[in-house]
Formats: sequence, C-alpha cells, structure tokens
Amino acid sequence: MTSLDSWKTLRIRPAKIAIGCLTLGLAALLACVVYEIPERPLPLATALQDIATEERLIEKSGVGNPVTAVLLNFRAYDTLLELGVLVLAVLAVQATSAGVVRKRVGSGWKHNRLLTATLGIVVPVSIVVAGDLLWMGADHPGGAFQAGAVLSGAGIMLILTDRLNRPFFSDWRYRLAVVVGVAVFVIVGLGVMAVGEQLLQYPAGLAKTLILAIETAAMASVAVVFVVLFDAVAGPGGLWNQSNSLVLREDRQ
Amino acid sequence: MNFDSSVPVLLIASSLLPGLIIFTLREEQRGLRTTLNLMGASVKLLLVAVMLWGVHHGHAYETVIPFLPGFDLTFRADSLPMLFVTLSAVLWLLTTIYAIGYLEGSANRRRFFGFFSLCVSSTVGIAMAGDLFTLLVFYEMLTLTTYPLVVHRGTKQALRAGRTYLVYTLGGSVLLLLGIAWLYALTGDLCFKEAGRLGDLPGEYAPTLRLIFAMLVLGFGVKAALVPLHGWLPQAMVAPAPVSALLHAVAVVKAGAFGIVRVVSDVFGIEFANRLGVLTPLAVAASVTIIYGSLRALAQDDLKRRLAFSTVSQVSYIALGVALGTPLATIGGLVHLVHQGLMKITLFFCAGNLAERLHVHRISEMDGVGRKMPWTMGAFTLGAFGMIGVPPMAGFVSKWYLATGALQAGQPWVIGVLAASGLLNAAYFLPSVYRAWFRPPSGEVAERAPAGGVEITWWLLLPPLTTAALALGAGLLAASDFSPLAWAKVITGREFGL
Amino acid sequence: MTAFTLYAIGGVGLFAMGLFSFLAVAHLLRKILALNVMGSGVFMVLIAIAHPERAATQPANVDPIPQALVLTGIVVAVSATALALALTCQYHAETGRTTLPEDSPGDERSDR
Amino acid sequence: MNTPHPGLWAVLLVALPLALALAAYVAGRRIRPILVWIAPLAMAALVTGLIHSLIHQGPFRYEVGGWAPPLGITWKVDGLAAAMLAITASVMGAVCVYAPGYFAGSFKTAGAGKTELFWPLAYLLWASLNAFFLSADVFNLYVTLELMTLGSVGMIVLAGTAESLAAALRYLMLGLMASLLYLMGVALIYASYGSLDMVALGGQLRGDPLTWAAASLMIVGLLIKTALFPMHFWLPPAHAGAPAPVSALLSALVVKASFYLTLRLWFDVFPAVARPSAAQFLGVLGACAILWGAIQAFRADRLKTLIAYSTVAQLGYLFLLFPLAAAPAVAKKAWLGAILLALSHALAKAAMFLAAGRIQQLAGDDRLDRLTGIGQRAPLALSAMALAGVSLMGLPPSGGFAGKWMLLVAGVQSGQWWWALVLVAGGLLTAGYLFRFWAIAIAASDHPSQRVPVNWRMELPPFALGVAAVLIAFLATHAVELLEIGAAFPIGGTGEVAP
Repeated sequence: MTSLDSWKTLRIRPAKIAIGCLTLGLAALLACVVYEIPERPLPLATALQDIATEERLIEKSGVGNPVTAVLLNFRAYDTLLELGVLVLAVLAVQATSAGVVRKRVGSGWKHNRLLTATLGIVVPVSIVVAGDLLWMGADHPGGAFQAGAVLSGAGIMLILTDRLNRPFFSDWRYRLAVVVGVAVFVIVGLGVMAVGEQLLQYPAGLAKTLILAIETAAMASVAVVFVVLFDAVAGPGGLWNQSNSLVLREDRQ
Repeated sequence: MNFDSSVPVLLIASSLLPGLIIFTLREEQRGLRTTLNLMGASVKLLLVAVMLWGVHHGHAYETVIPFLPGFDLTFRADSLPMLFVTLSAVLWLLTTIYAIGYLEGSANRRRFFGFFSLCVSSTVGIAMAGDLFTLLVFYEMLTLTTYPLVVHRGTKQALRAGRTYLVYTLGGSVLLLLGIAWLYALTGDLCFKEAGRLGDLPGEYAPTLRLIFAMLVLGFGVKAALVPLHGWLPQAMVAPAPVSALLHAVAVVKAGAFGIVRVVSDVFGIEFANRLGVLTPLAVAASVTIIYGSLRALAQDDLKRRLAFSTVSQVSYIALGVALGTPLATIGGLVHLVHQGLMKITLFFCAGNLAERLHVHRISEMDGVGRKMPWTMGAFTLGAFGMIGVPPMAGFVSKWYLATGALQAGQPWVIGVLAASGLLNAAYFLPSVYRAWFRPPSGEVAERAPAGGVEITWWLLLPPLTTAALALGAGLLAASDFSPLAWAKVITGREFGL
Repeated sequence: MTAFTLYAIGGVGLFAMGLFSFLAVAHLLRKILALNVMGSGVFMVLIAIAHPERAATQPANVDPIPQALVLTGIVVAVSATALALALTCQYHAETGRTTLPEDSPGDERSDR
Repeated sequence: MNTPHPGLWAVLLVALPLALALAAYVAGRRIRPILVWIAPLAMAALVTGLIHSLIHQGPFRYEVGGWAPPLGITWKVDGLAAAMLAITASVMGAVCVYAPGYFAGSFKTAGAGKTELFWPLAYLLWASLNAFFLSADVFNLYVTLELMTLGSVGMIVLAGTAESLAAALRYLMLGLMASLLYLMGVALIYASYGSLDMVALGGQLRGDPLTWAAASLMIVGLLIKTALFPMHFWLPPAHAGAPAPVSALLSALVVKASFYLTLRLWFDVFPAVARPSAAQFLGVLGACAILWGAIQAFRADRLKTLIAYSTVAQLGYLFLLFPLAAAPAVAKKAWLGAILLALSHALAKAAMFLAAGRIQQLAGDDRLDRLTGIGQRAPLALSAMALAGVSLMGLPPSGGFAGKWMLLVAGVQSGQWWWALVLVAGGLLTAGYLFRFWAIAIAASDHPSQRVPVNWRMELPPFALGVAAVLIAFLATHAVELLEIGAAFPIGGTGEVAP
C-alpha cells in the first residue's frame, strides 16, 4: 500500500488541508477583528440610544417588549418579507415533491394508547401556551413565531399519529392559511396608507391592535407552514420516507 | 426637420423599410415583395437624383441623430459620398431586378431580399457617414447583414465560406474598433474633414499615428481584399450570383475601399499622410495586391473564382490612387470606384447567366457560348475589355489618370505595375472571350442547346446590358458634366484645395 | 476577556467551522448541517453585539435590533433548511446518491 | 389630498406582485388572465409612474413604517434603481406572456399541478427583485436575497428532471453559504457602526481592518451569487436545466441583482476600502470569466448550456467596470457602459432563453446536432436569437455595442489598454460560439422542412425583447439622464471628457 492510498483511507486529502488552512485563517482574522470591537465608538447609533433612554419611543411602538417593537413596528417590513420566505419555502418544497405520486401511508401509531393519552394533554396545552405566548409577546419575550412553533408541534404530533392526514397542497384552505400571515400584513401595511401614513406606519393609538392582528395571522401561517413542511419532508409518505436509505453515510460508489 | 436634413435619413430608410417589411411577409407573397423592392430602389434613385442636383448646386445635406453621449450618428452628403451612393443606388436597382429573375422558385427568398435591402442601407450609411464612429457602426452592420447572404444556400461549402468571411471581417473589425477608439482618445473628435484634421498634432505623436493608420487601413483592407487579407473573397463566390454582384460591386469591397479613401483623405489628409510617410507602404501594398490578384486570376479555371481574383486586383487601384497622393492619381482612384463596380457587376451577371442557362462554370467549358447567348456574351466582352483598359471603355479612363498621377508623384514604377496588370488582365480575360466567340460549341453546351440561340429571360438580361452600356458610356462621355470622372475631379479639387 | 468578546469569538469560530465543513464534506446532509452551524455562528455574533456591555444603546440596555435580526435570520434559516432537506430527499430518491455529482467521494476535486 | 407621494409607486411595485403571488397560490387557475396580461401592464404603468416622478421630483428616500434609520428600514429610489425596476418589468412581462404556451407544450404528461406553481413563484420573485432594488438597508437586503434564492430554486425544480434537482441543490447550497458570508459582514458592520442604513454608512466608514473584513465577506458573498469566475460553476447547470422561462428570469435578472448590490456597496458604501488593486483584481476575474465562459460556450453541445455559459462570459464584462471606473476621467463612460451592458444583456439573454425554449419545443430537444435547419421551422424565434446575439456580440447598433464601446473608449482613454483588448477579444469569442449555432440553424436540412405555424405567444415575446436589446442603444442618452438622478456614483455630465 503506497502512502497515497493510506491518505485516502484516512480521508485527509490535500484539498481538505487547504480548506482547513483557509478557514482557520479566516477564523483567526475574524477573531482579531471582533476582539477590537469593544473599543470602538458607534458613530451612527445615536437614535438607538433614544429608544433606551426615551420611553416615549417604545410607547409609540404600541408594545412593551423592545424586540417585539423592532420586529413588528420599527422593522416590520423585514418581518413581512420573512413571512414571504416561509411562503416561498412551502412553494418550493411543493414544487420539489409535486411530481411525486404520494402514497398516503399510515404511521401505524394511530392506536398507540400512550400516544393517544399524551395527545389529549399536549394538544390543548399547546393551544393555550401558543395563545399565551402570542398575547404576552407584546410586553415580554414571545410572539407570533414562538406561538406558531408551539402550535405546529401539536400539528406534527397529530400527523405522526395519523389524526391529521390530508393532501395539504391540494386543499385551498391550507394554502390560504399558508399565505394569511403575509396577506394580513400587506393589507394592514397598505391600509394605513389609506389614512395618509407611510407603508406599515401604524396610526397613533391603533398600533397595538394592528400588531396583534398581524401577529395572530402570522402565528396561524407559521404553524401551518411548519406542519406542511414537516409533512412534505418527514411525514408519512413524505419525501424522507420515499428515500428510505438516506443516512449520514457517503455513497459507496 | 427640414428637407435637407431629412434626405440622408430618407435615403437610408428607402431600403431599410422595404427590407424590414419583407421580413414580415410570407414566402409566397412574391408580388408584394417584388413591388416593395422595386419601389424602394426607385425611390432611392429618385432621392439620389435630387441630391445630385442639390450637391451640384452647392447644397450639403447634413443630419445628426443623437446616439451615445459624446458619439452622435452624423450623416453628411457632399460630393464624395454621392459618388458612392449613386453607384450603389443604381446597381441596387439592377441587382434587384437580376435577383428576382435569378432566384425564381428557390427557397428562402424572403430572407435573401430582406438582408439584401439591409446591406444596401448599411452601404448608404457608410457612404454618407460624417465621422469615423458612424462609419464604423454601418460598416459592422454591413458585415452582419452580408453573412446570411454569403451562406444563403446553406450547403457545407457555403457555411465554410461564411465562416471564413466572418473570421476575416470580424478580425478587421477589431483593428478598426481599437484604432478608432485610440484616435478618439488622442484627439477627442472623429469627424471627417477635407484635408484631414491631424496635421496640428505635435510631432511626437507621429509613431502613434502611424500605428493607428496601419490599424485603420488593415481594418478596412479586409473588406477591400488587400493581399494578404483577401482570402475570404474567392471563397465567398459559392454564394448565388446576385450576392457576388453585391460583394464585388455594390457594397462590400467598395465599402472597404471607400473606408481607406476616407481614412487617407478625410481623417489624416493626403498631405499629412504623405508627411507621415504612410502612403508609400500603402501604394506598395496596393501594387502587390494588383499583381498578385492578377496572377492568381490567371491560374483559375472556374469562371467566378477568376472574376473574384480579378476583383482583388482591381479594387486595389482605388487604394493605389489615393496612396500616390497626387490630384491626378486620386481622380483615377476615385473614378475607378465607380468604373470597377460597373464593369465587374456586368461580368458577374453574365457569369450567373451562363451558369443558370448553360450550366457553364469553367472557362474551359465556354467554347461557343457566344453563339448561344450573344447578348450576354456581348455584355461580357464589353466588361472584359473595360477591365483590360481598352479605350474607350471606362477602365481606360481610370488607368490613364492613375498613370499620369504616378508620373506627377514621381513614382514611375507604378506605370510598370499598371502595364503588367493590363497585360495580365488581357491574358486572363481574352481567352474566355476568344473561346466564347470563335470556338464551336462543344460538349455539354452543344447538348443543352442544340440549335440556335438560347438567350435568357429579360429579368436576367437587362441588368448586364445596362451596366455594360453604363461602363461604355462612362468612358465615352467622360468629359461630360455628370460623368463619374467629373465628380471625381470635383472631389479631388476640394481635397487638394484646388 | 469580556463576555462580549467570548461570545463573539465563539460565534466566529462556529462560523469558520461550519464553513470548513461545508467546503470539505460532500454528503448533502452534512452540508446542510454545516450551513446551520455557520448560521448559528453569525447569530451568536449578533447576540454578542446586543450584549449590554457592547450594545448600541449604551449604557442602559440590551440592544433589541440585533436580537430581532437573529429572530428573522432563524426563520429564514429554518425555511431554507426545510427546502434543502426536501430537495436532498427527492434527489436521493431519484438518483440514489447522497452527494452532488461533481463532488462524489474518490473525486479529488472538492466543492470549491 | 395633493399629488401622491412618489413612494406610492414604489410601495405598489412591491405590494402588487406580492399580493398577486398569494392570490395565485390560493386561487390557482382562476386568476390566470390577470397574471398573464393585466398585471404586467399594471407593473409597467407603475414603473413608468415611478420614473416620471423621479424625473420631475428627483430622487427620494422612503422610510418604511415611518421610522428613520438607524431604527427603521429605508428605501432609496434613484435612477439606477428605477432602471433596474424597468428592466425587471420588461423581462417579467415578456415571460408572463410566454410562459403559458411553454408549460402547456412541454409538460403535457408531467404533473400539470406543478406548472401552476410557476405563477406564485414568479410573482414572488418579481416582488423580491423589486424590493431588492429599492432597499437601502443591508439586513433587509439579506432577507430579499434569500427570497430570491428560494424563489429561484423553487422554479428550477419545476423542470422535474434529476439534473435540475442536482442543479437546484447546488445553487441553493452555495446561495445559502454566500448569504451567510454576507450576513456575517452585516453583523460586523452593525457591531462597529451601529447602523444598517447604506446611505448613513456610506459617509462614515473607515478604512480599518474590521471594515475591510466586513466588506470582503459581503462582496465575496455577492460575487458567488453573481457567478463571477471562478465561482461560476453552479450557474450553467442551474440556468440550462431550468424550464426556459425560468432560465430567462435567472440569467436576465437574478444574477444582475447581486451585481447591482455589489456596485452599490463598492461605490456607495465602501469607497474607503475599495482599493485600486482590488478593482484590478475584480477586472482580472471578469476577464477570465469572459474567456472561460466563451470557451465553454463554444464547447457546449446543448443550446441552453451554450446560452448559460454565455451568461458567465457576459457577466465578466460587467466587472471591467471596477478597474475602469477607478480612473476618474473616464468613470462616467465606464459607468454608462457597464449599466447599458447590464440592461441590454438582461433583454438579450431573456430573449435567447425564451427563443431557445420554443426551439427546444419544436425540435423535441436542444442538442445542437439535432437543430440543423431549425431556422426554417421557427423563423421568428431564430430572428429573436439573432437580434439578441447581435447585442451580445457587441455589434452595432445594439445596446451591447453601446455598452462595450463606452467601456472600450474608457479603457483606451485611461491608458488601460489591456481591458480594451479583453473587450474586443471577448466580442470575437462571442461571435465564435453564436455563429456556430447560427450556422447549424440556417444550414440546409436533410429532411424537407415541415411548415409550423408561428406560435405568436411564444415567439413574439422573445422577438420583442431582442428588438429592445438592439434599440436600447438609442436610449443611451436618456439612460444617462435617468442614471444621473440621485447618483452617488461618479456619473454625470454627458460623458464628454476633454482629451
């Protein structure tokens, strides 16, 4: 066995060494760079200091939690587009799996009594927790995404126990739920322009109401999107199960 | 926009619009297509006549079309452009008539006539361009619009010829593009001006200017088929006869020669170019081309190939004329632009007729064709005599002025070149004339046309007869006011400030 | 070393590790994991920035903007990961491969 | 209420396609006529309105949500952004008219439901492109970049082949990696300046290592997305493997978007760290792209692969801007040239892909050796290819010529003649691979040509784009006027520079 072959069995190749050096260098460079950050002044951050010092700005935002204020008011436009990313993910996943003829197979766990009992607790609790997260999110950590994620957990459990077994993509109600977050966001954003404001500039006093409306719709979308994505990839009959031998092993060939 | 400034645009549009409309027609709409073609050609001739009258009375037709910032499309029609415009307008009409007859029943006629019209539009643009940039734009358009014509038949041979054509012309374009950009960077202005505009530049620019001159002349020299840049021309003769007429007489090689004339006389100025010392090399290159082309022509048996090499030789008379740098030689060069066009197109028309009617492609097959097609061969004979320079044909006039111009320039060796070329011309044209008239029909010709004459349709006969008559007329009536010679004298007078 | 630099350098380290893995490994699932590690590195840097000691809102509070950016970034990362997984599964189902054609094992050329 | 704020146009340019995308997803076929005919016209009207207000009221910034930076997100609407919006609308409009015919003809057997997805995906892509061109917030740009990547991937897999899956995966992976590089740069910028607003940052950035590192990360990320040599390898399979209308969108618009941001960052935000040596380096990569792309295009055995490699080459030209604009005397010319090239390439490349789609449909294949004489069966599609090709080769009087001529003059005038040589060599190579195809297409075919009626809906859009790619040259003077509006870049004047 030549030395070259032993290199191959170790699977350390010159290319990998080069990449290693490269990324190490990058890490070192970036580490040096961030190390000196604390000494630097922040020339453009004056307005930000106002958020902290002047309570009025937060009050005007309609919510008490600064992160929620940024997400749904100061930089609400980012959040709108982010909901768009979720819709796009669903569209793209659907495009990937649309050619696949799906055999709806059951997971076989429908009559598992332990699961059934758990579901009886988990699903209602999830709904309550999600509602709480949504409501509390205005003034404390939480909000639409967290709430939506919790809800989707319940949905995924329902899928895994064959209690929610639907062709999501061909049901227009699910498609509507996927887009409702963005839709409400856009409607609110354009609606406020009708009363003479900028895009997504909430009129004084209405901020909290509008934010809650958006958050509720966003929660619904997030929950449905996660459920649909999970179902398409990992649900019974989903892409994962069709490619049953996909594991973390490299190709033998 | 008044009439004077819209005339150049109209002149281009008179072939551009028919061309574009023809593309939208269906292949079967033959009548409409023919009408459009002939209408466009007639309108163009009419406009040319009006402009000739105007220029003769001292009008200058100028138009500026905004294009890129700092680079407008400028058109200016005075005496030199009119010389070229008139030639191409007249020959376009005749070639169109000829092509209608020649391509009767063949495929892709829509494509053919469409691009043909676009070619002529580009040529008119080249002729009237008021600066180097505009000239470049139309020169490149000419390259593009000619390609589909060269490969018209779509055969392997045609595609190969098309490829060769592109390699040569695009290579030339690169030189041209760089040369013009460099000139612009140096002077900031590309307008043509009589006697040139570079004379005021400081002396240290001389080497740069020489290099730019070389780039420009080589760039144009590709289309003008200067040796060794001529390789595409003989290959391109696989195209149908009307295309050969276009390449050799109406547009392409003429555009190259015209470009050289423009560079020498209106960019550098003949005097300044002479001082730079770039004219003698050009004259030598032209002379080499003249002799080389003639020698190669002598060796060809294929009639169209022989004619193609003859073009290589003859077009360089134009470059030789301006390169000699004297008024008389310049007159000779300019007038040859027209004369060569008339004579060569006659020969190609006739060659096309022979191929079409009798399937004669080679000199060795031409025995007795004169008896079968007397009118065609009559025109052919006139054209051939013109090429040789027999008085009183047009070719004689050009050569006479070139020769006297060479003496004026103190370069008597040129006379030797001219004489040698004349002899060679005679050597490669006379045998075909002799065979046609004085040998009995043999072989295939006899079989195909066993008895009497088999003259061809009027569509194909009228054009060569007309051009032959014009070539004869240009020689006989050279002294009249509207002869090509008179125009060439006017142009030269302006250039030299006489 | 302050808490800020600790987190920030940790984030940079994660980022570089993820990048190494992404470039050096051919298996698609590993690549997806690597991308997620990279993303976590960036998020960690952003969280470090928000730290009161370094926040733009000195001297009072945590800076909410980077935190909001991280939340947005996470949702984007989740969406992209889901799509990448779906594509990988479908690709595997159709071709039986777990690597892209150009960087299958045995091929010296790695994913540049 | 007096005249509407010009921001209204911008808002609608993002909101309308977004709303239509959602509607298309939920409602399916029912709103198809709106998507195909009405919406493109409405978008064209909106862009026209925006440009009109730019010309009369000047450039403006729009604070989304009414919050000023560094707190809120702003849009910056200037001439360059408007030009990109306009070109997006043109290409998108043509694709919308073209797509139904293509999908009806190409996917008769495959899942018909799949092609329904084209519409929401395309309109979401449209919305994200518009949002991208408007935005002046580096993080918001990250989100729109991701939107574009996911949208593109979703559209590539519509082709449904294993190759397109692999191409989409590769594209997605690299796109995500590039986005994360970019995002790391954004994080560093925010950490040291406390703002995400490009306009505010532009005046403040220092030339220190941190800024340098941030700039490098962001720009390398974008270069990967722009497929600059040697990071181009993901592009040809993705653009060639996608369905033709999708290829048109990707090649014409999506790669231009990341180039656009590169320009903005390089000249607006990072002038302090954009060193001349770096500019020359980008120029060298551009030159390599021109040569390598052309060679690969010449070796391609499929029409769409040829066109995709041509995109690699043509993108290279755009990067010659960086070294040329570094010479102040010719910066205006270089700018105008590069922008004209980008715009005309968008039109020409879209025309080529759409025409190639039609040709592929007629021939049943896009292998070059099966396309002999195809010109007789699809004359209009071939004319579209020819017109677009004229522009790609840079022959007059096309937009490509205008752009290359301005770059050429800039190169020669600033004494950087090597770029001038690259430009003309690239033109020759382009002619080489394009004429290779044309010679095949117009060759006399062995089989008698069957007459195929012209499919106007599939052949007119590419033809119109091809015509536009040629005629855009005559808009060059107007383009300068538009680009000057609010330009922080070194545009201005008429391009006249004293010798």
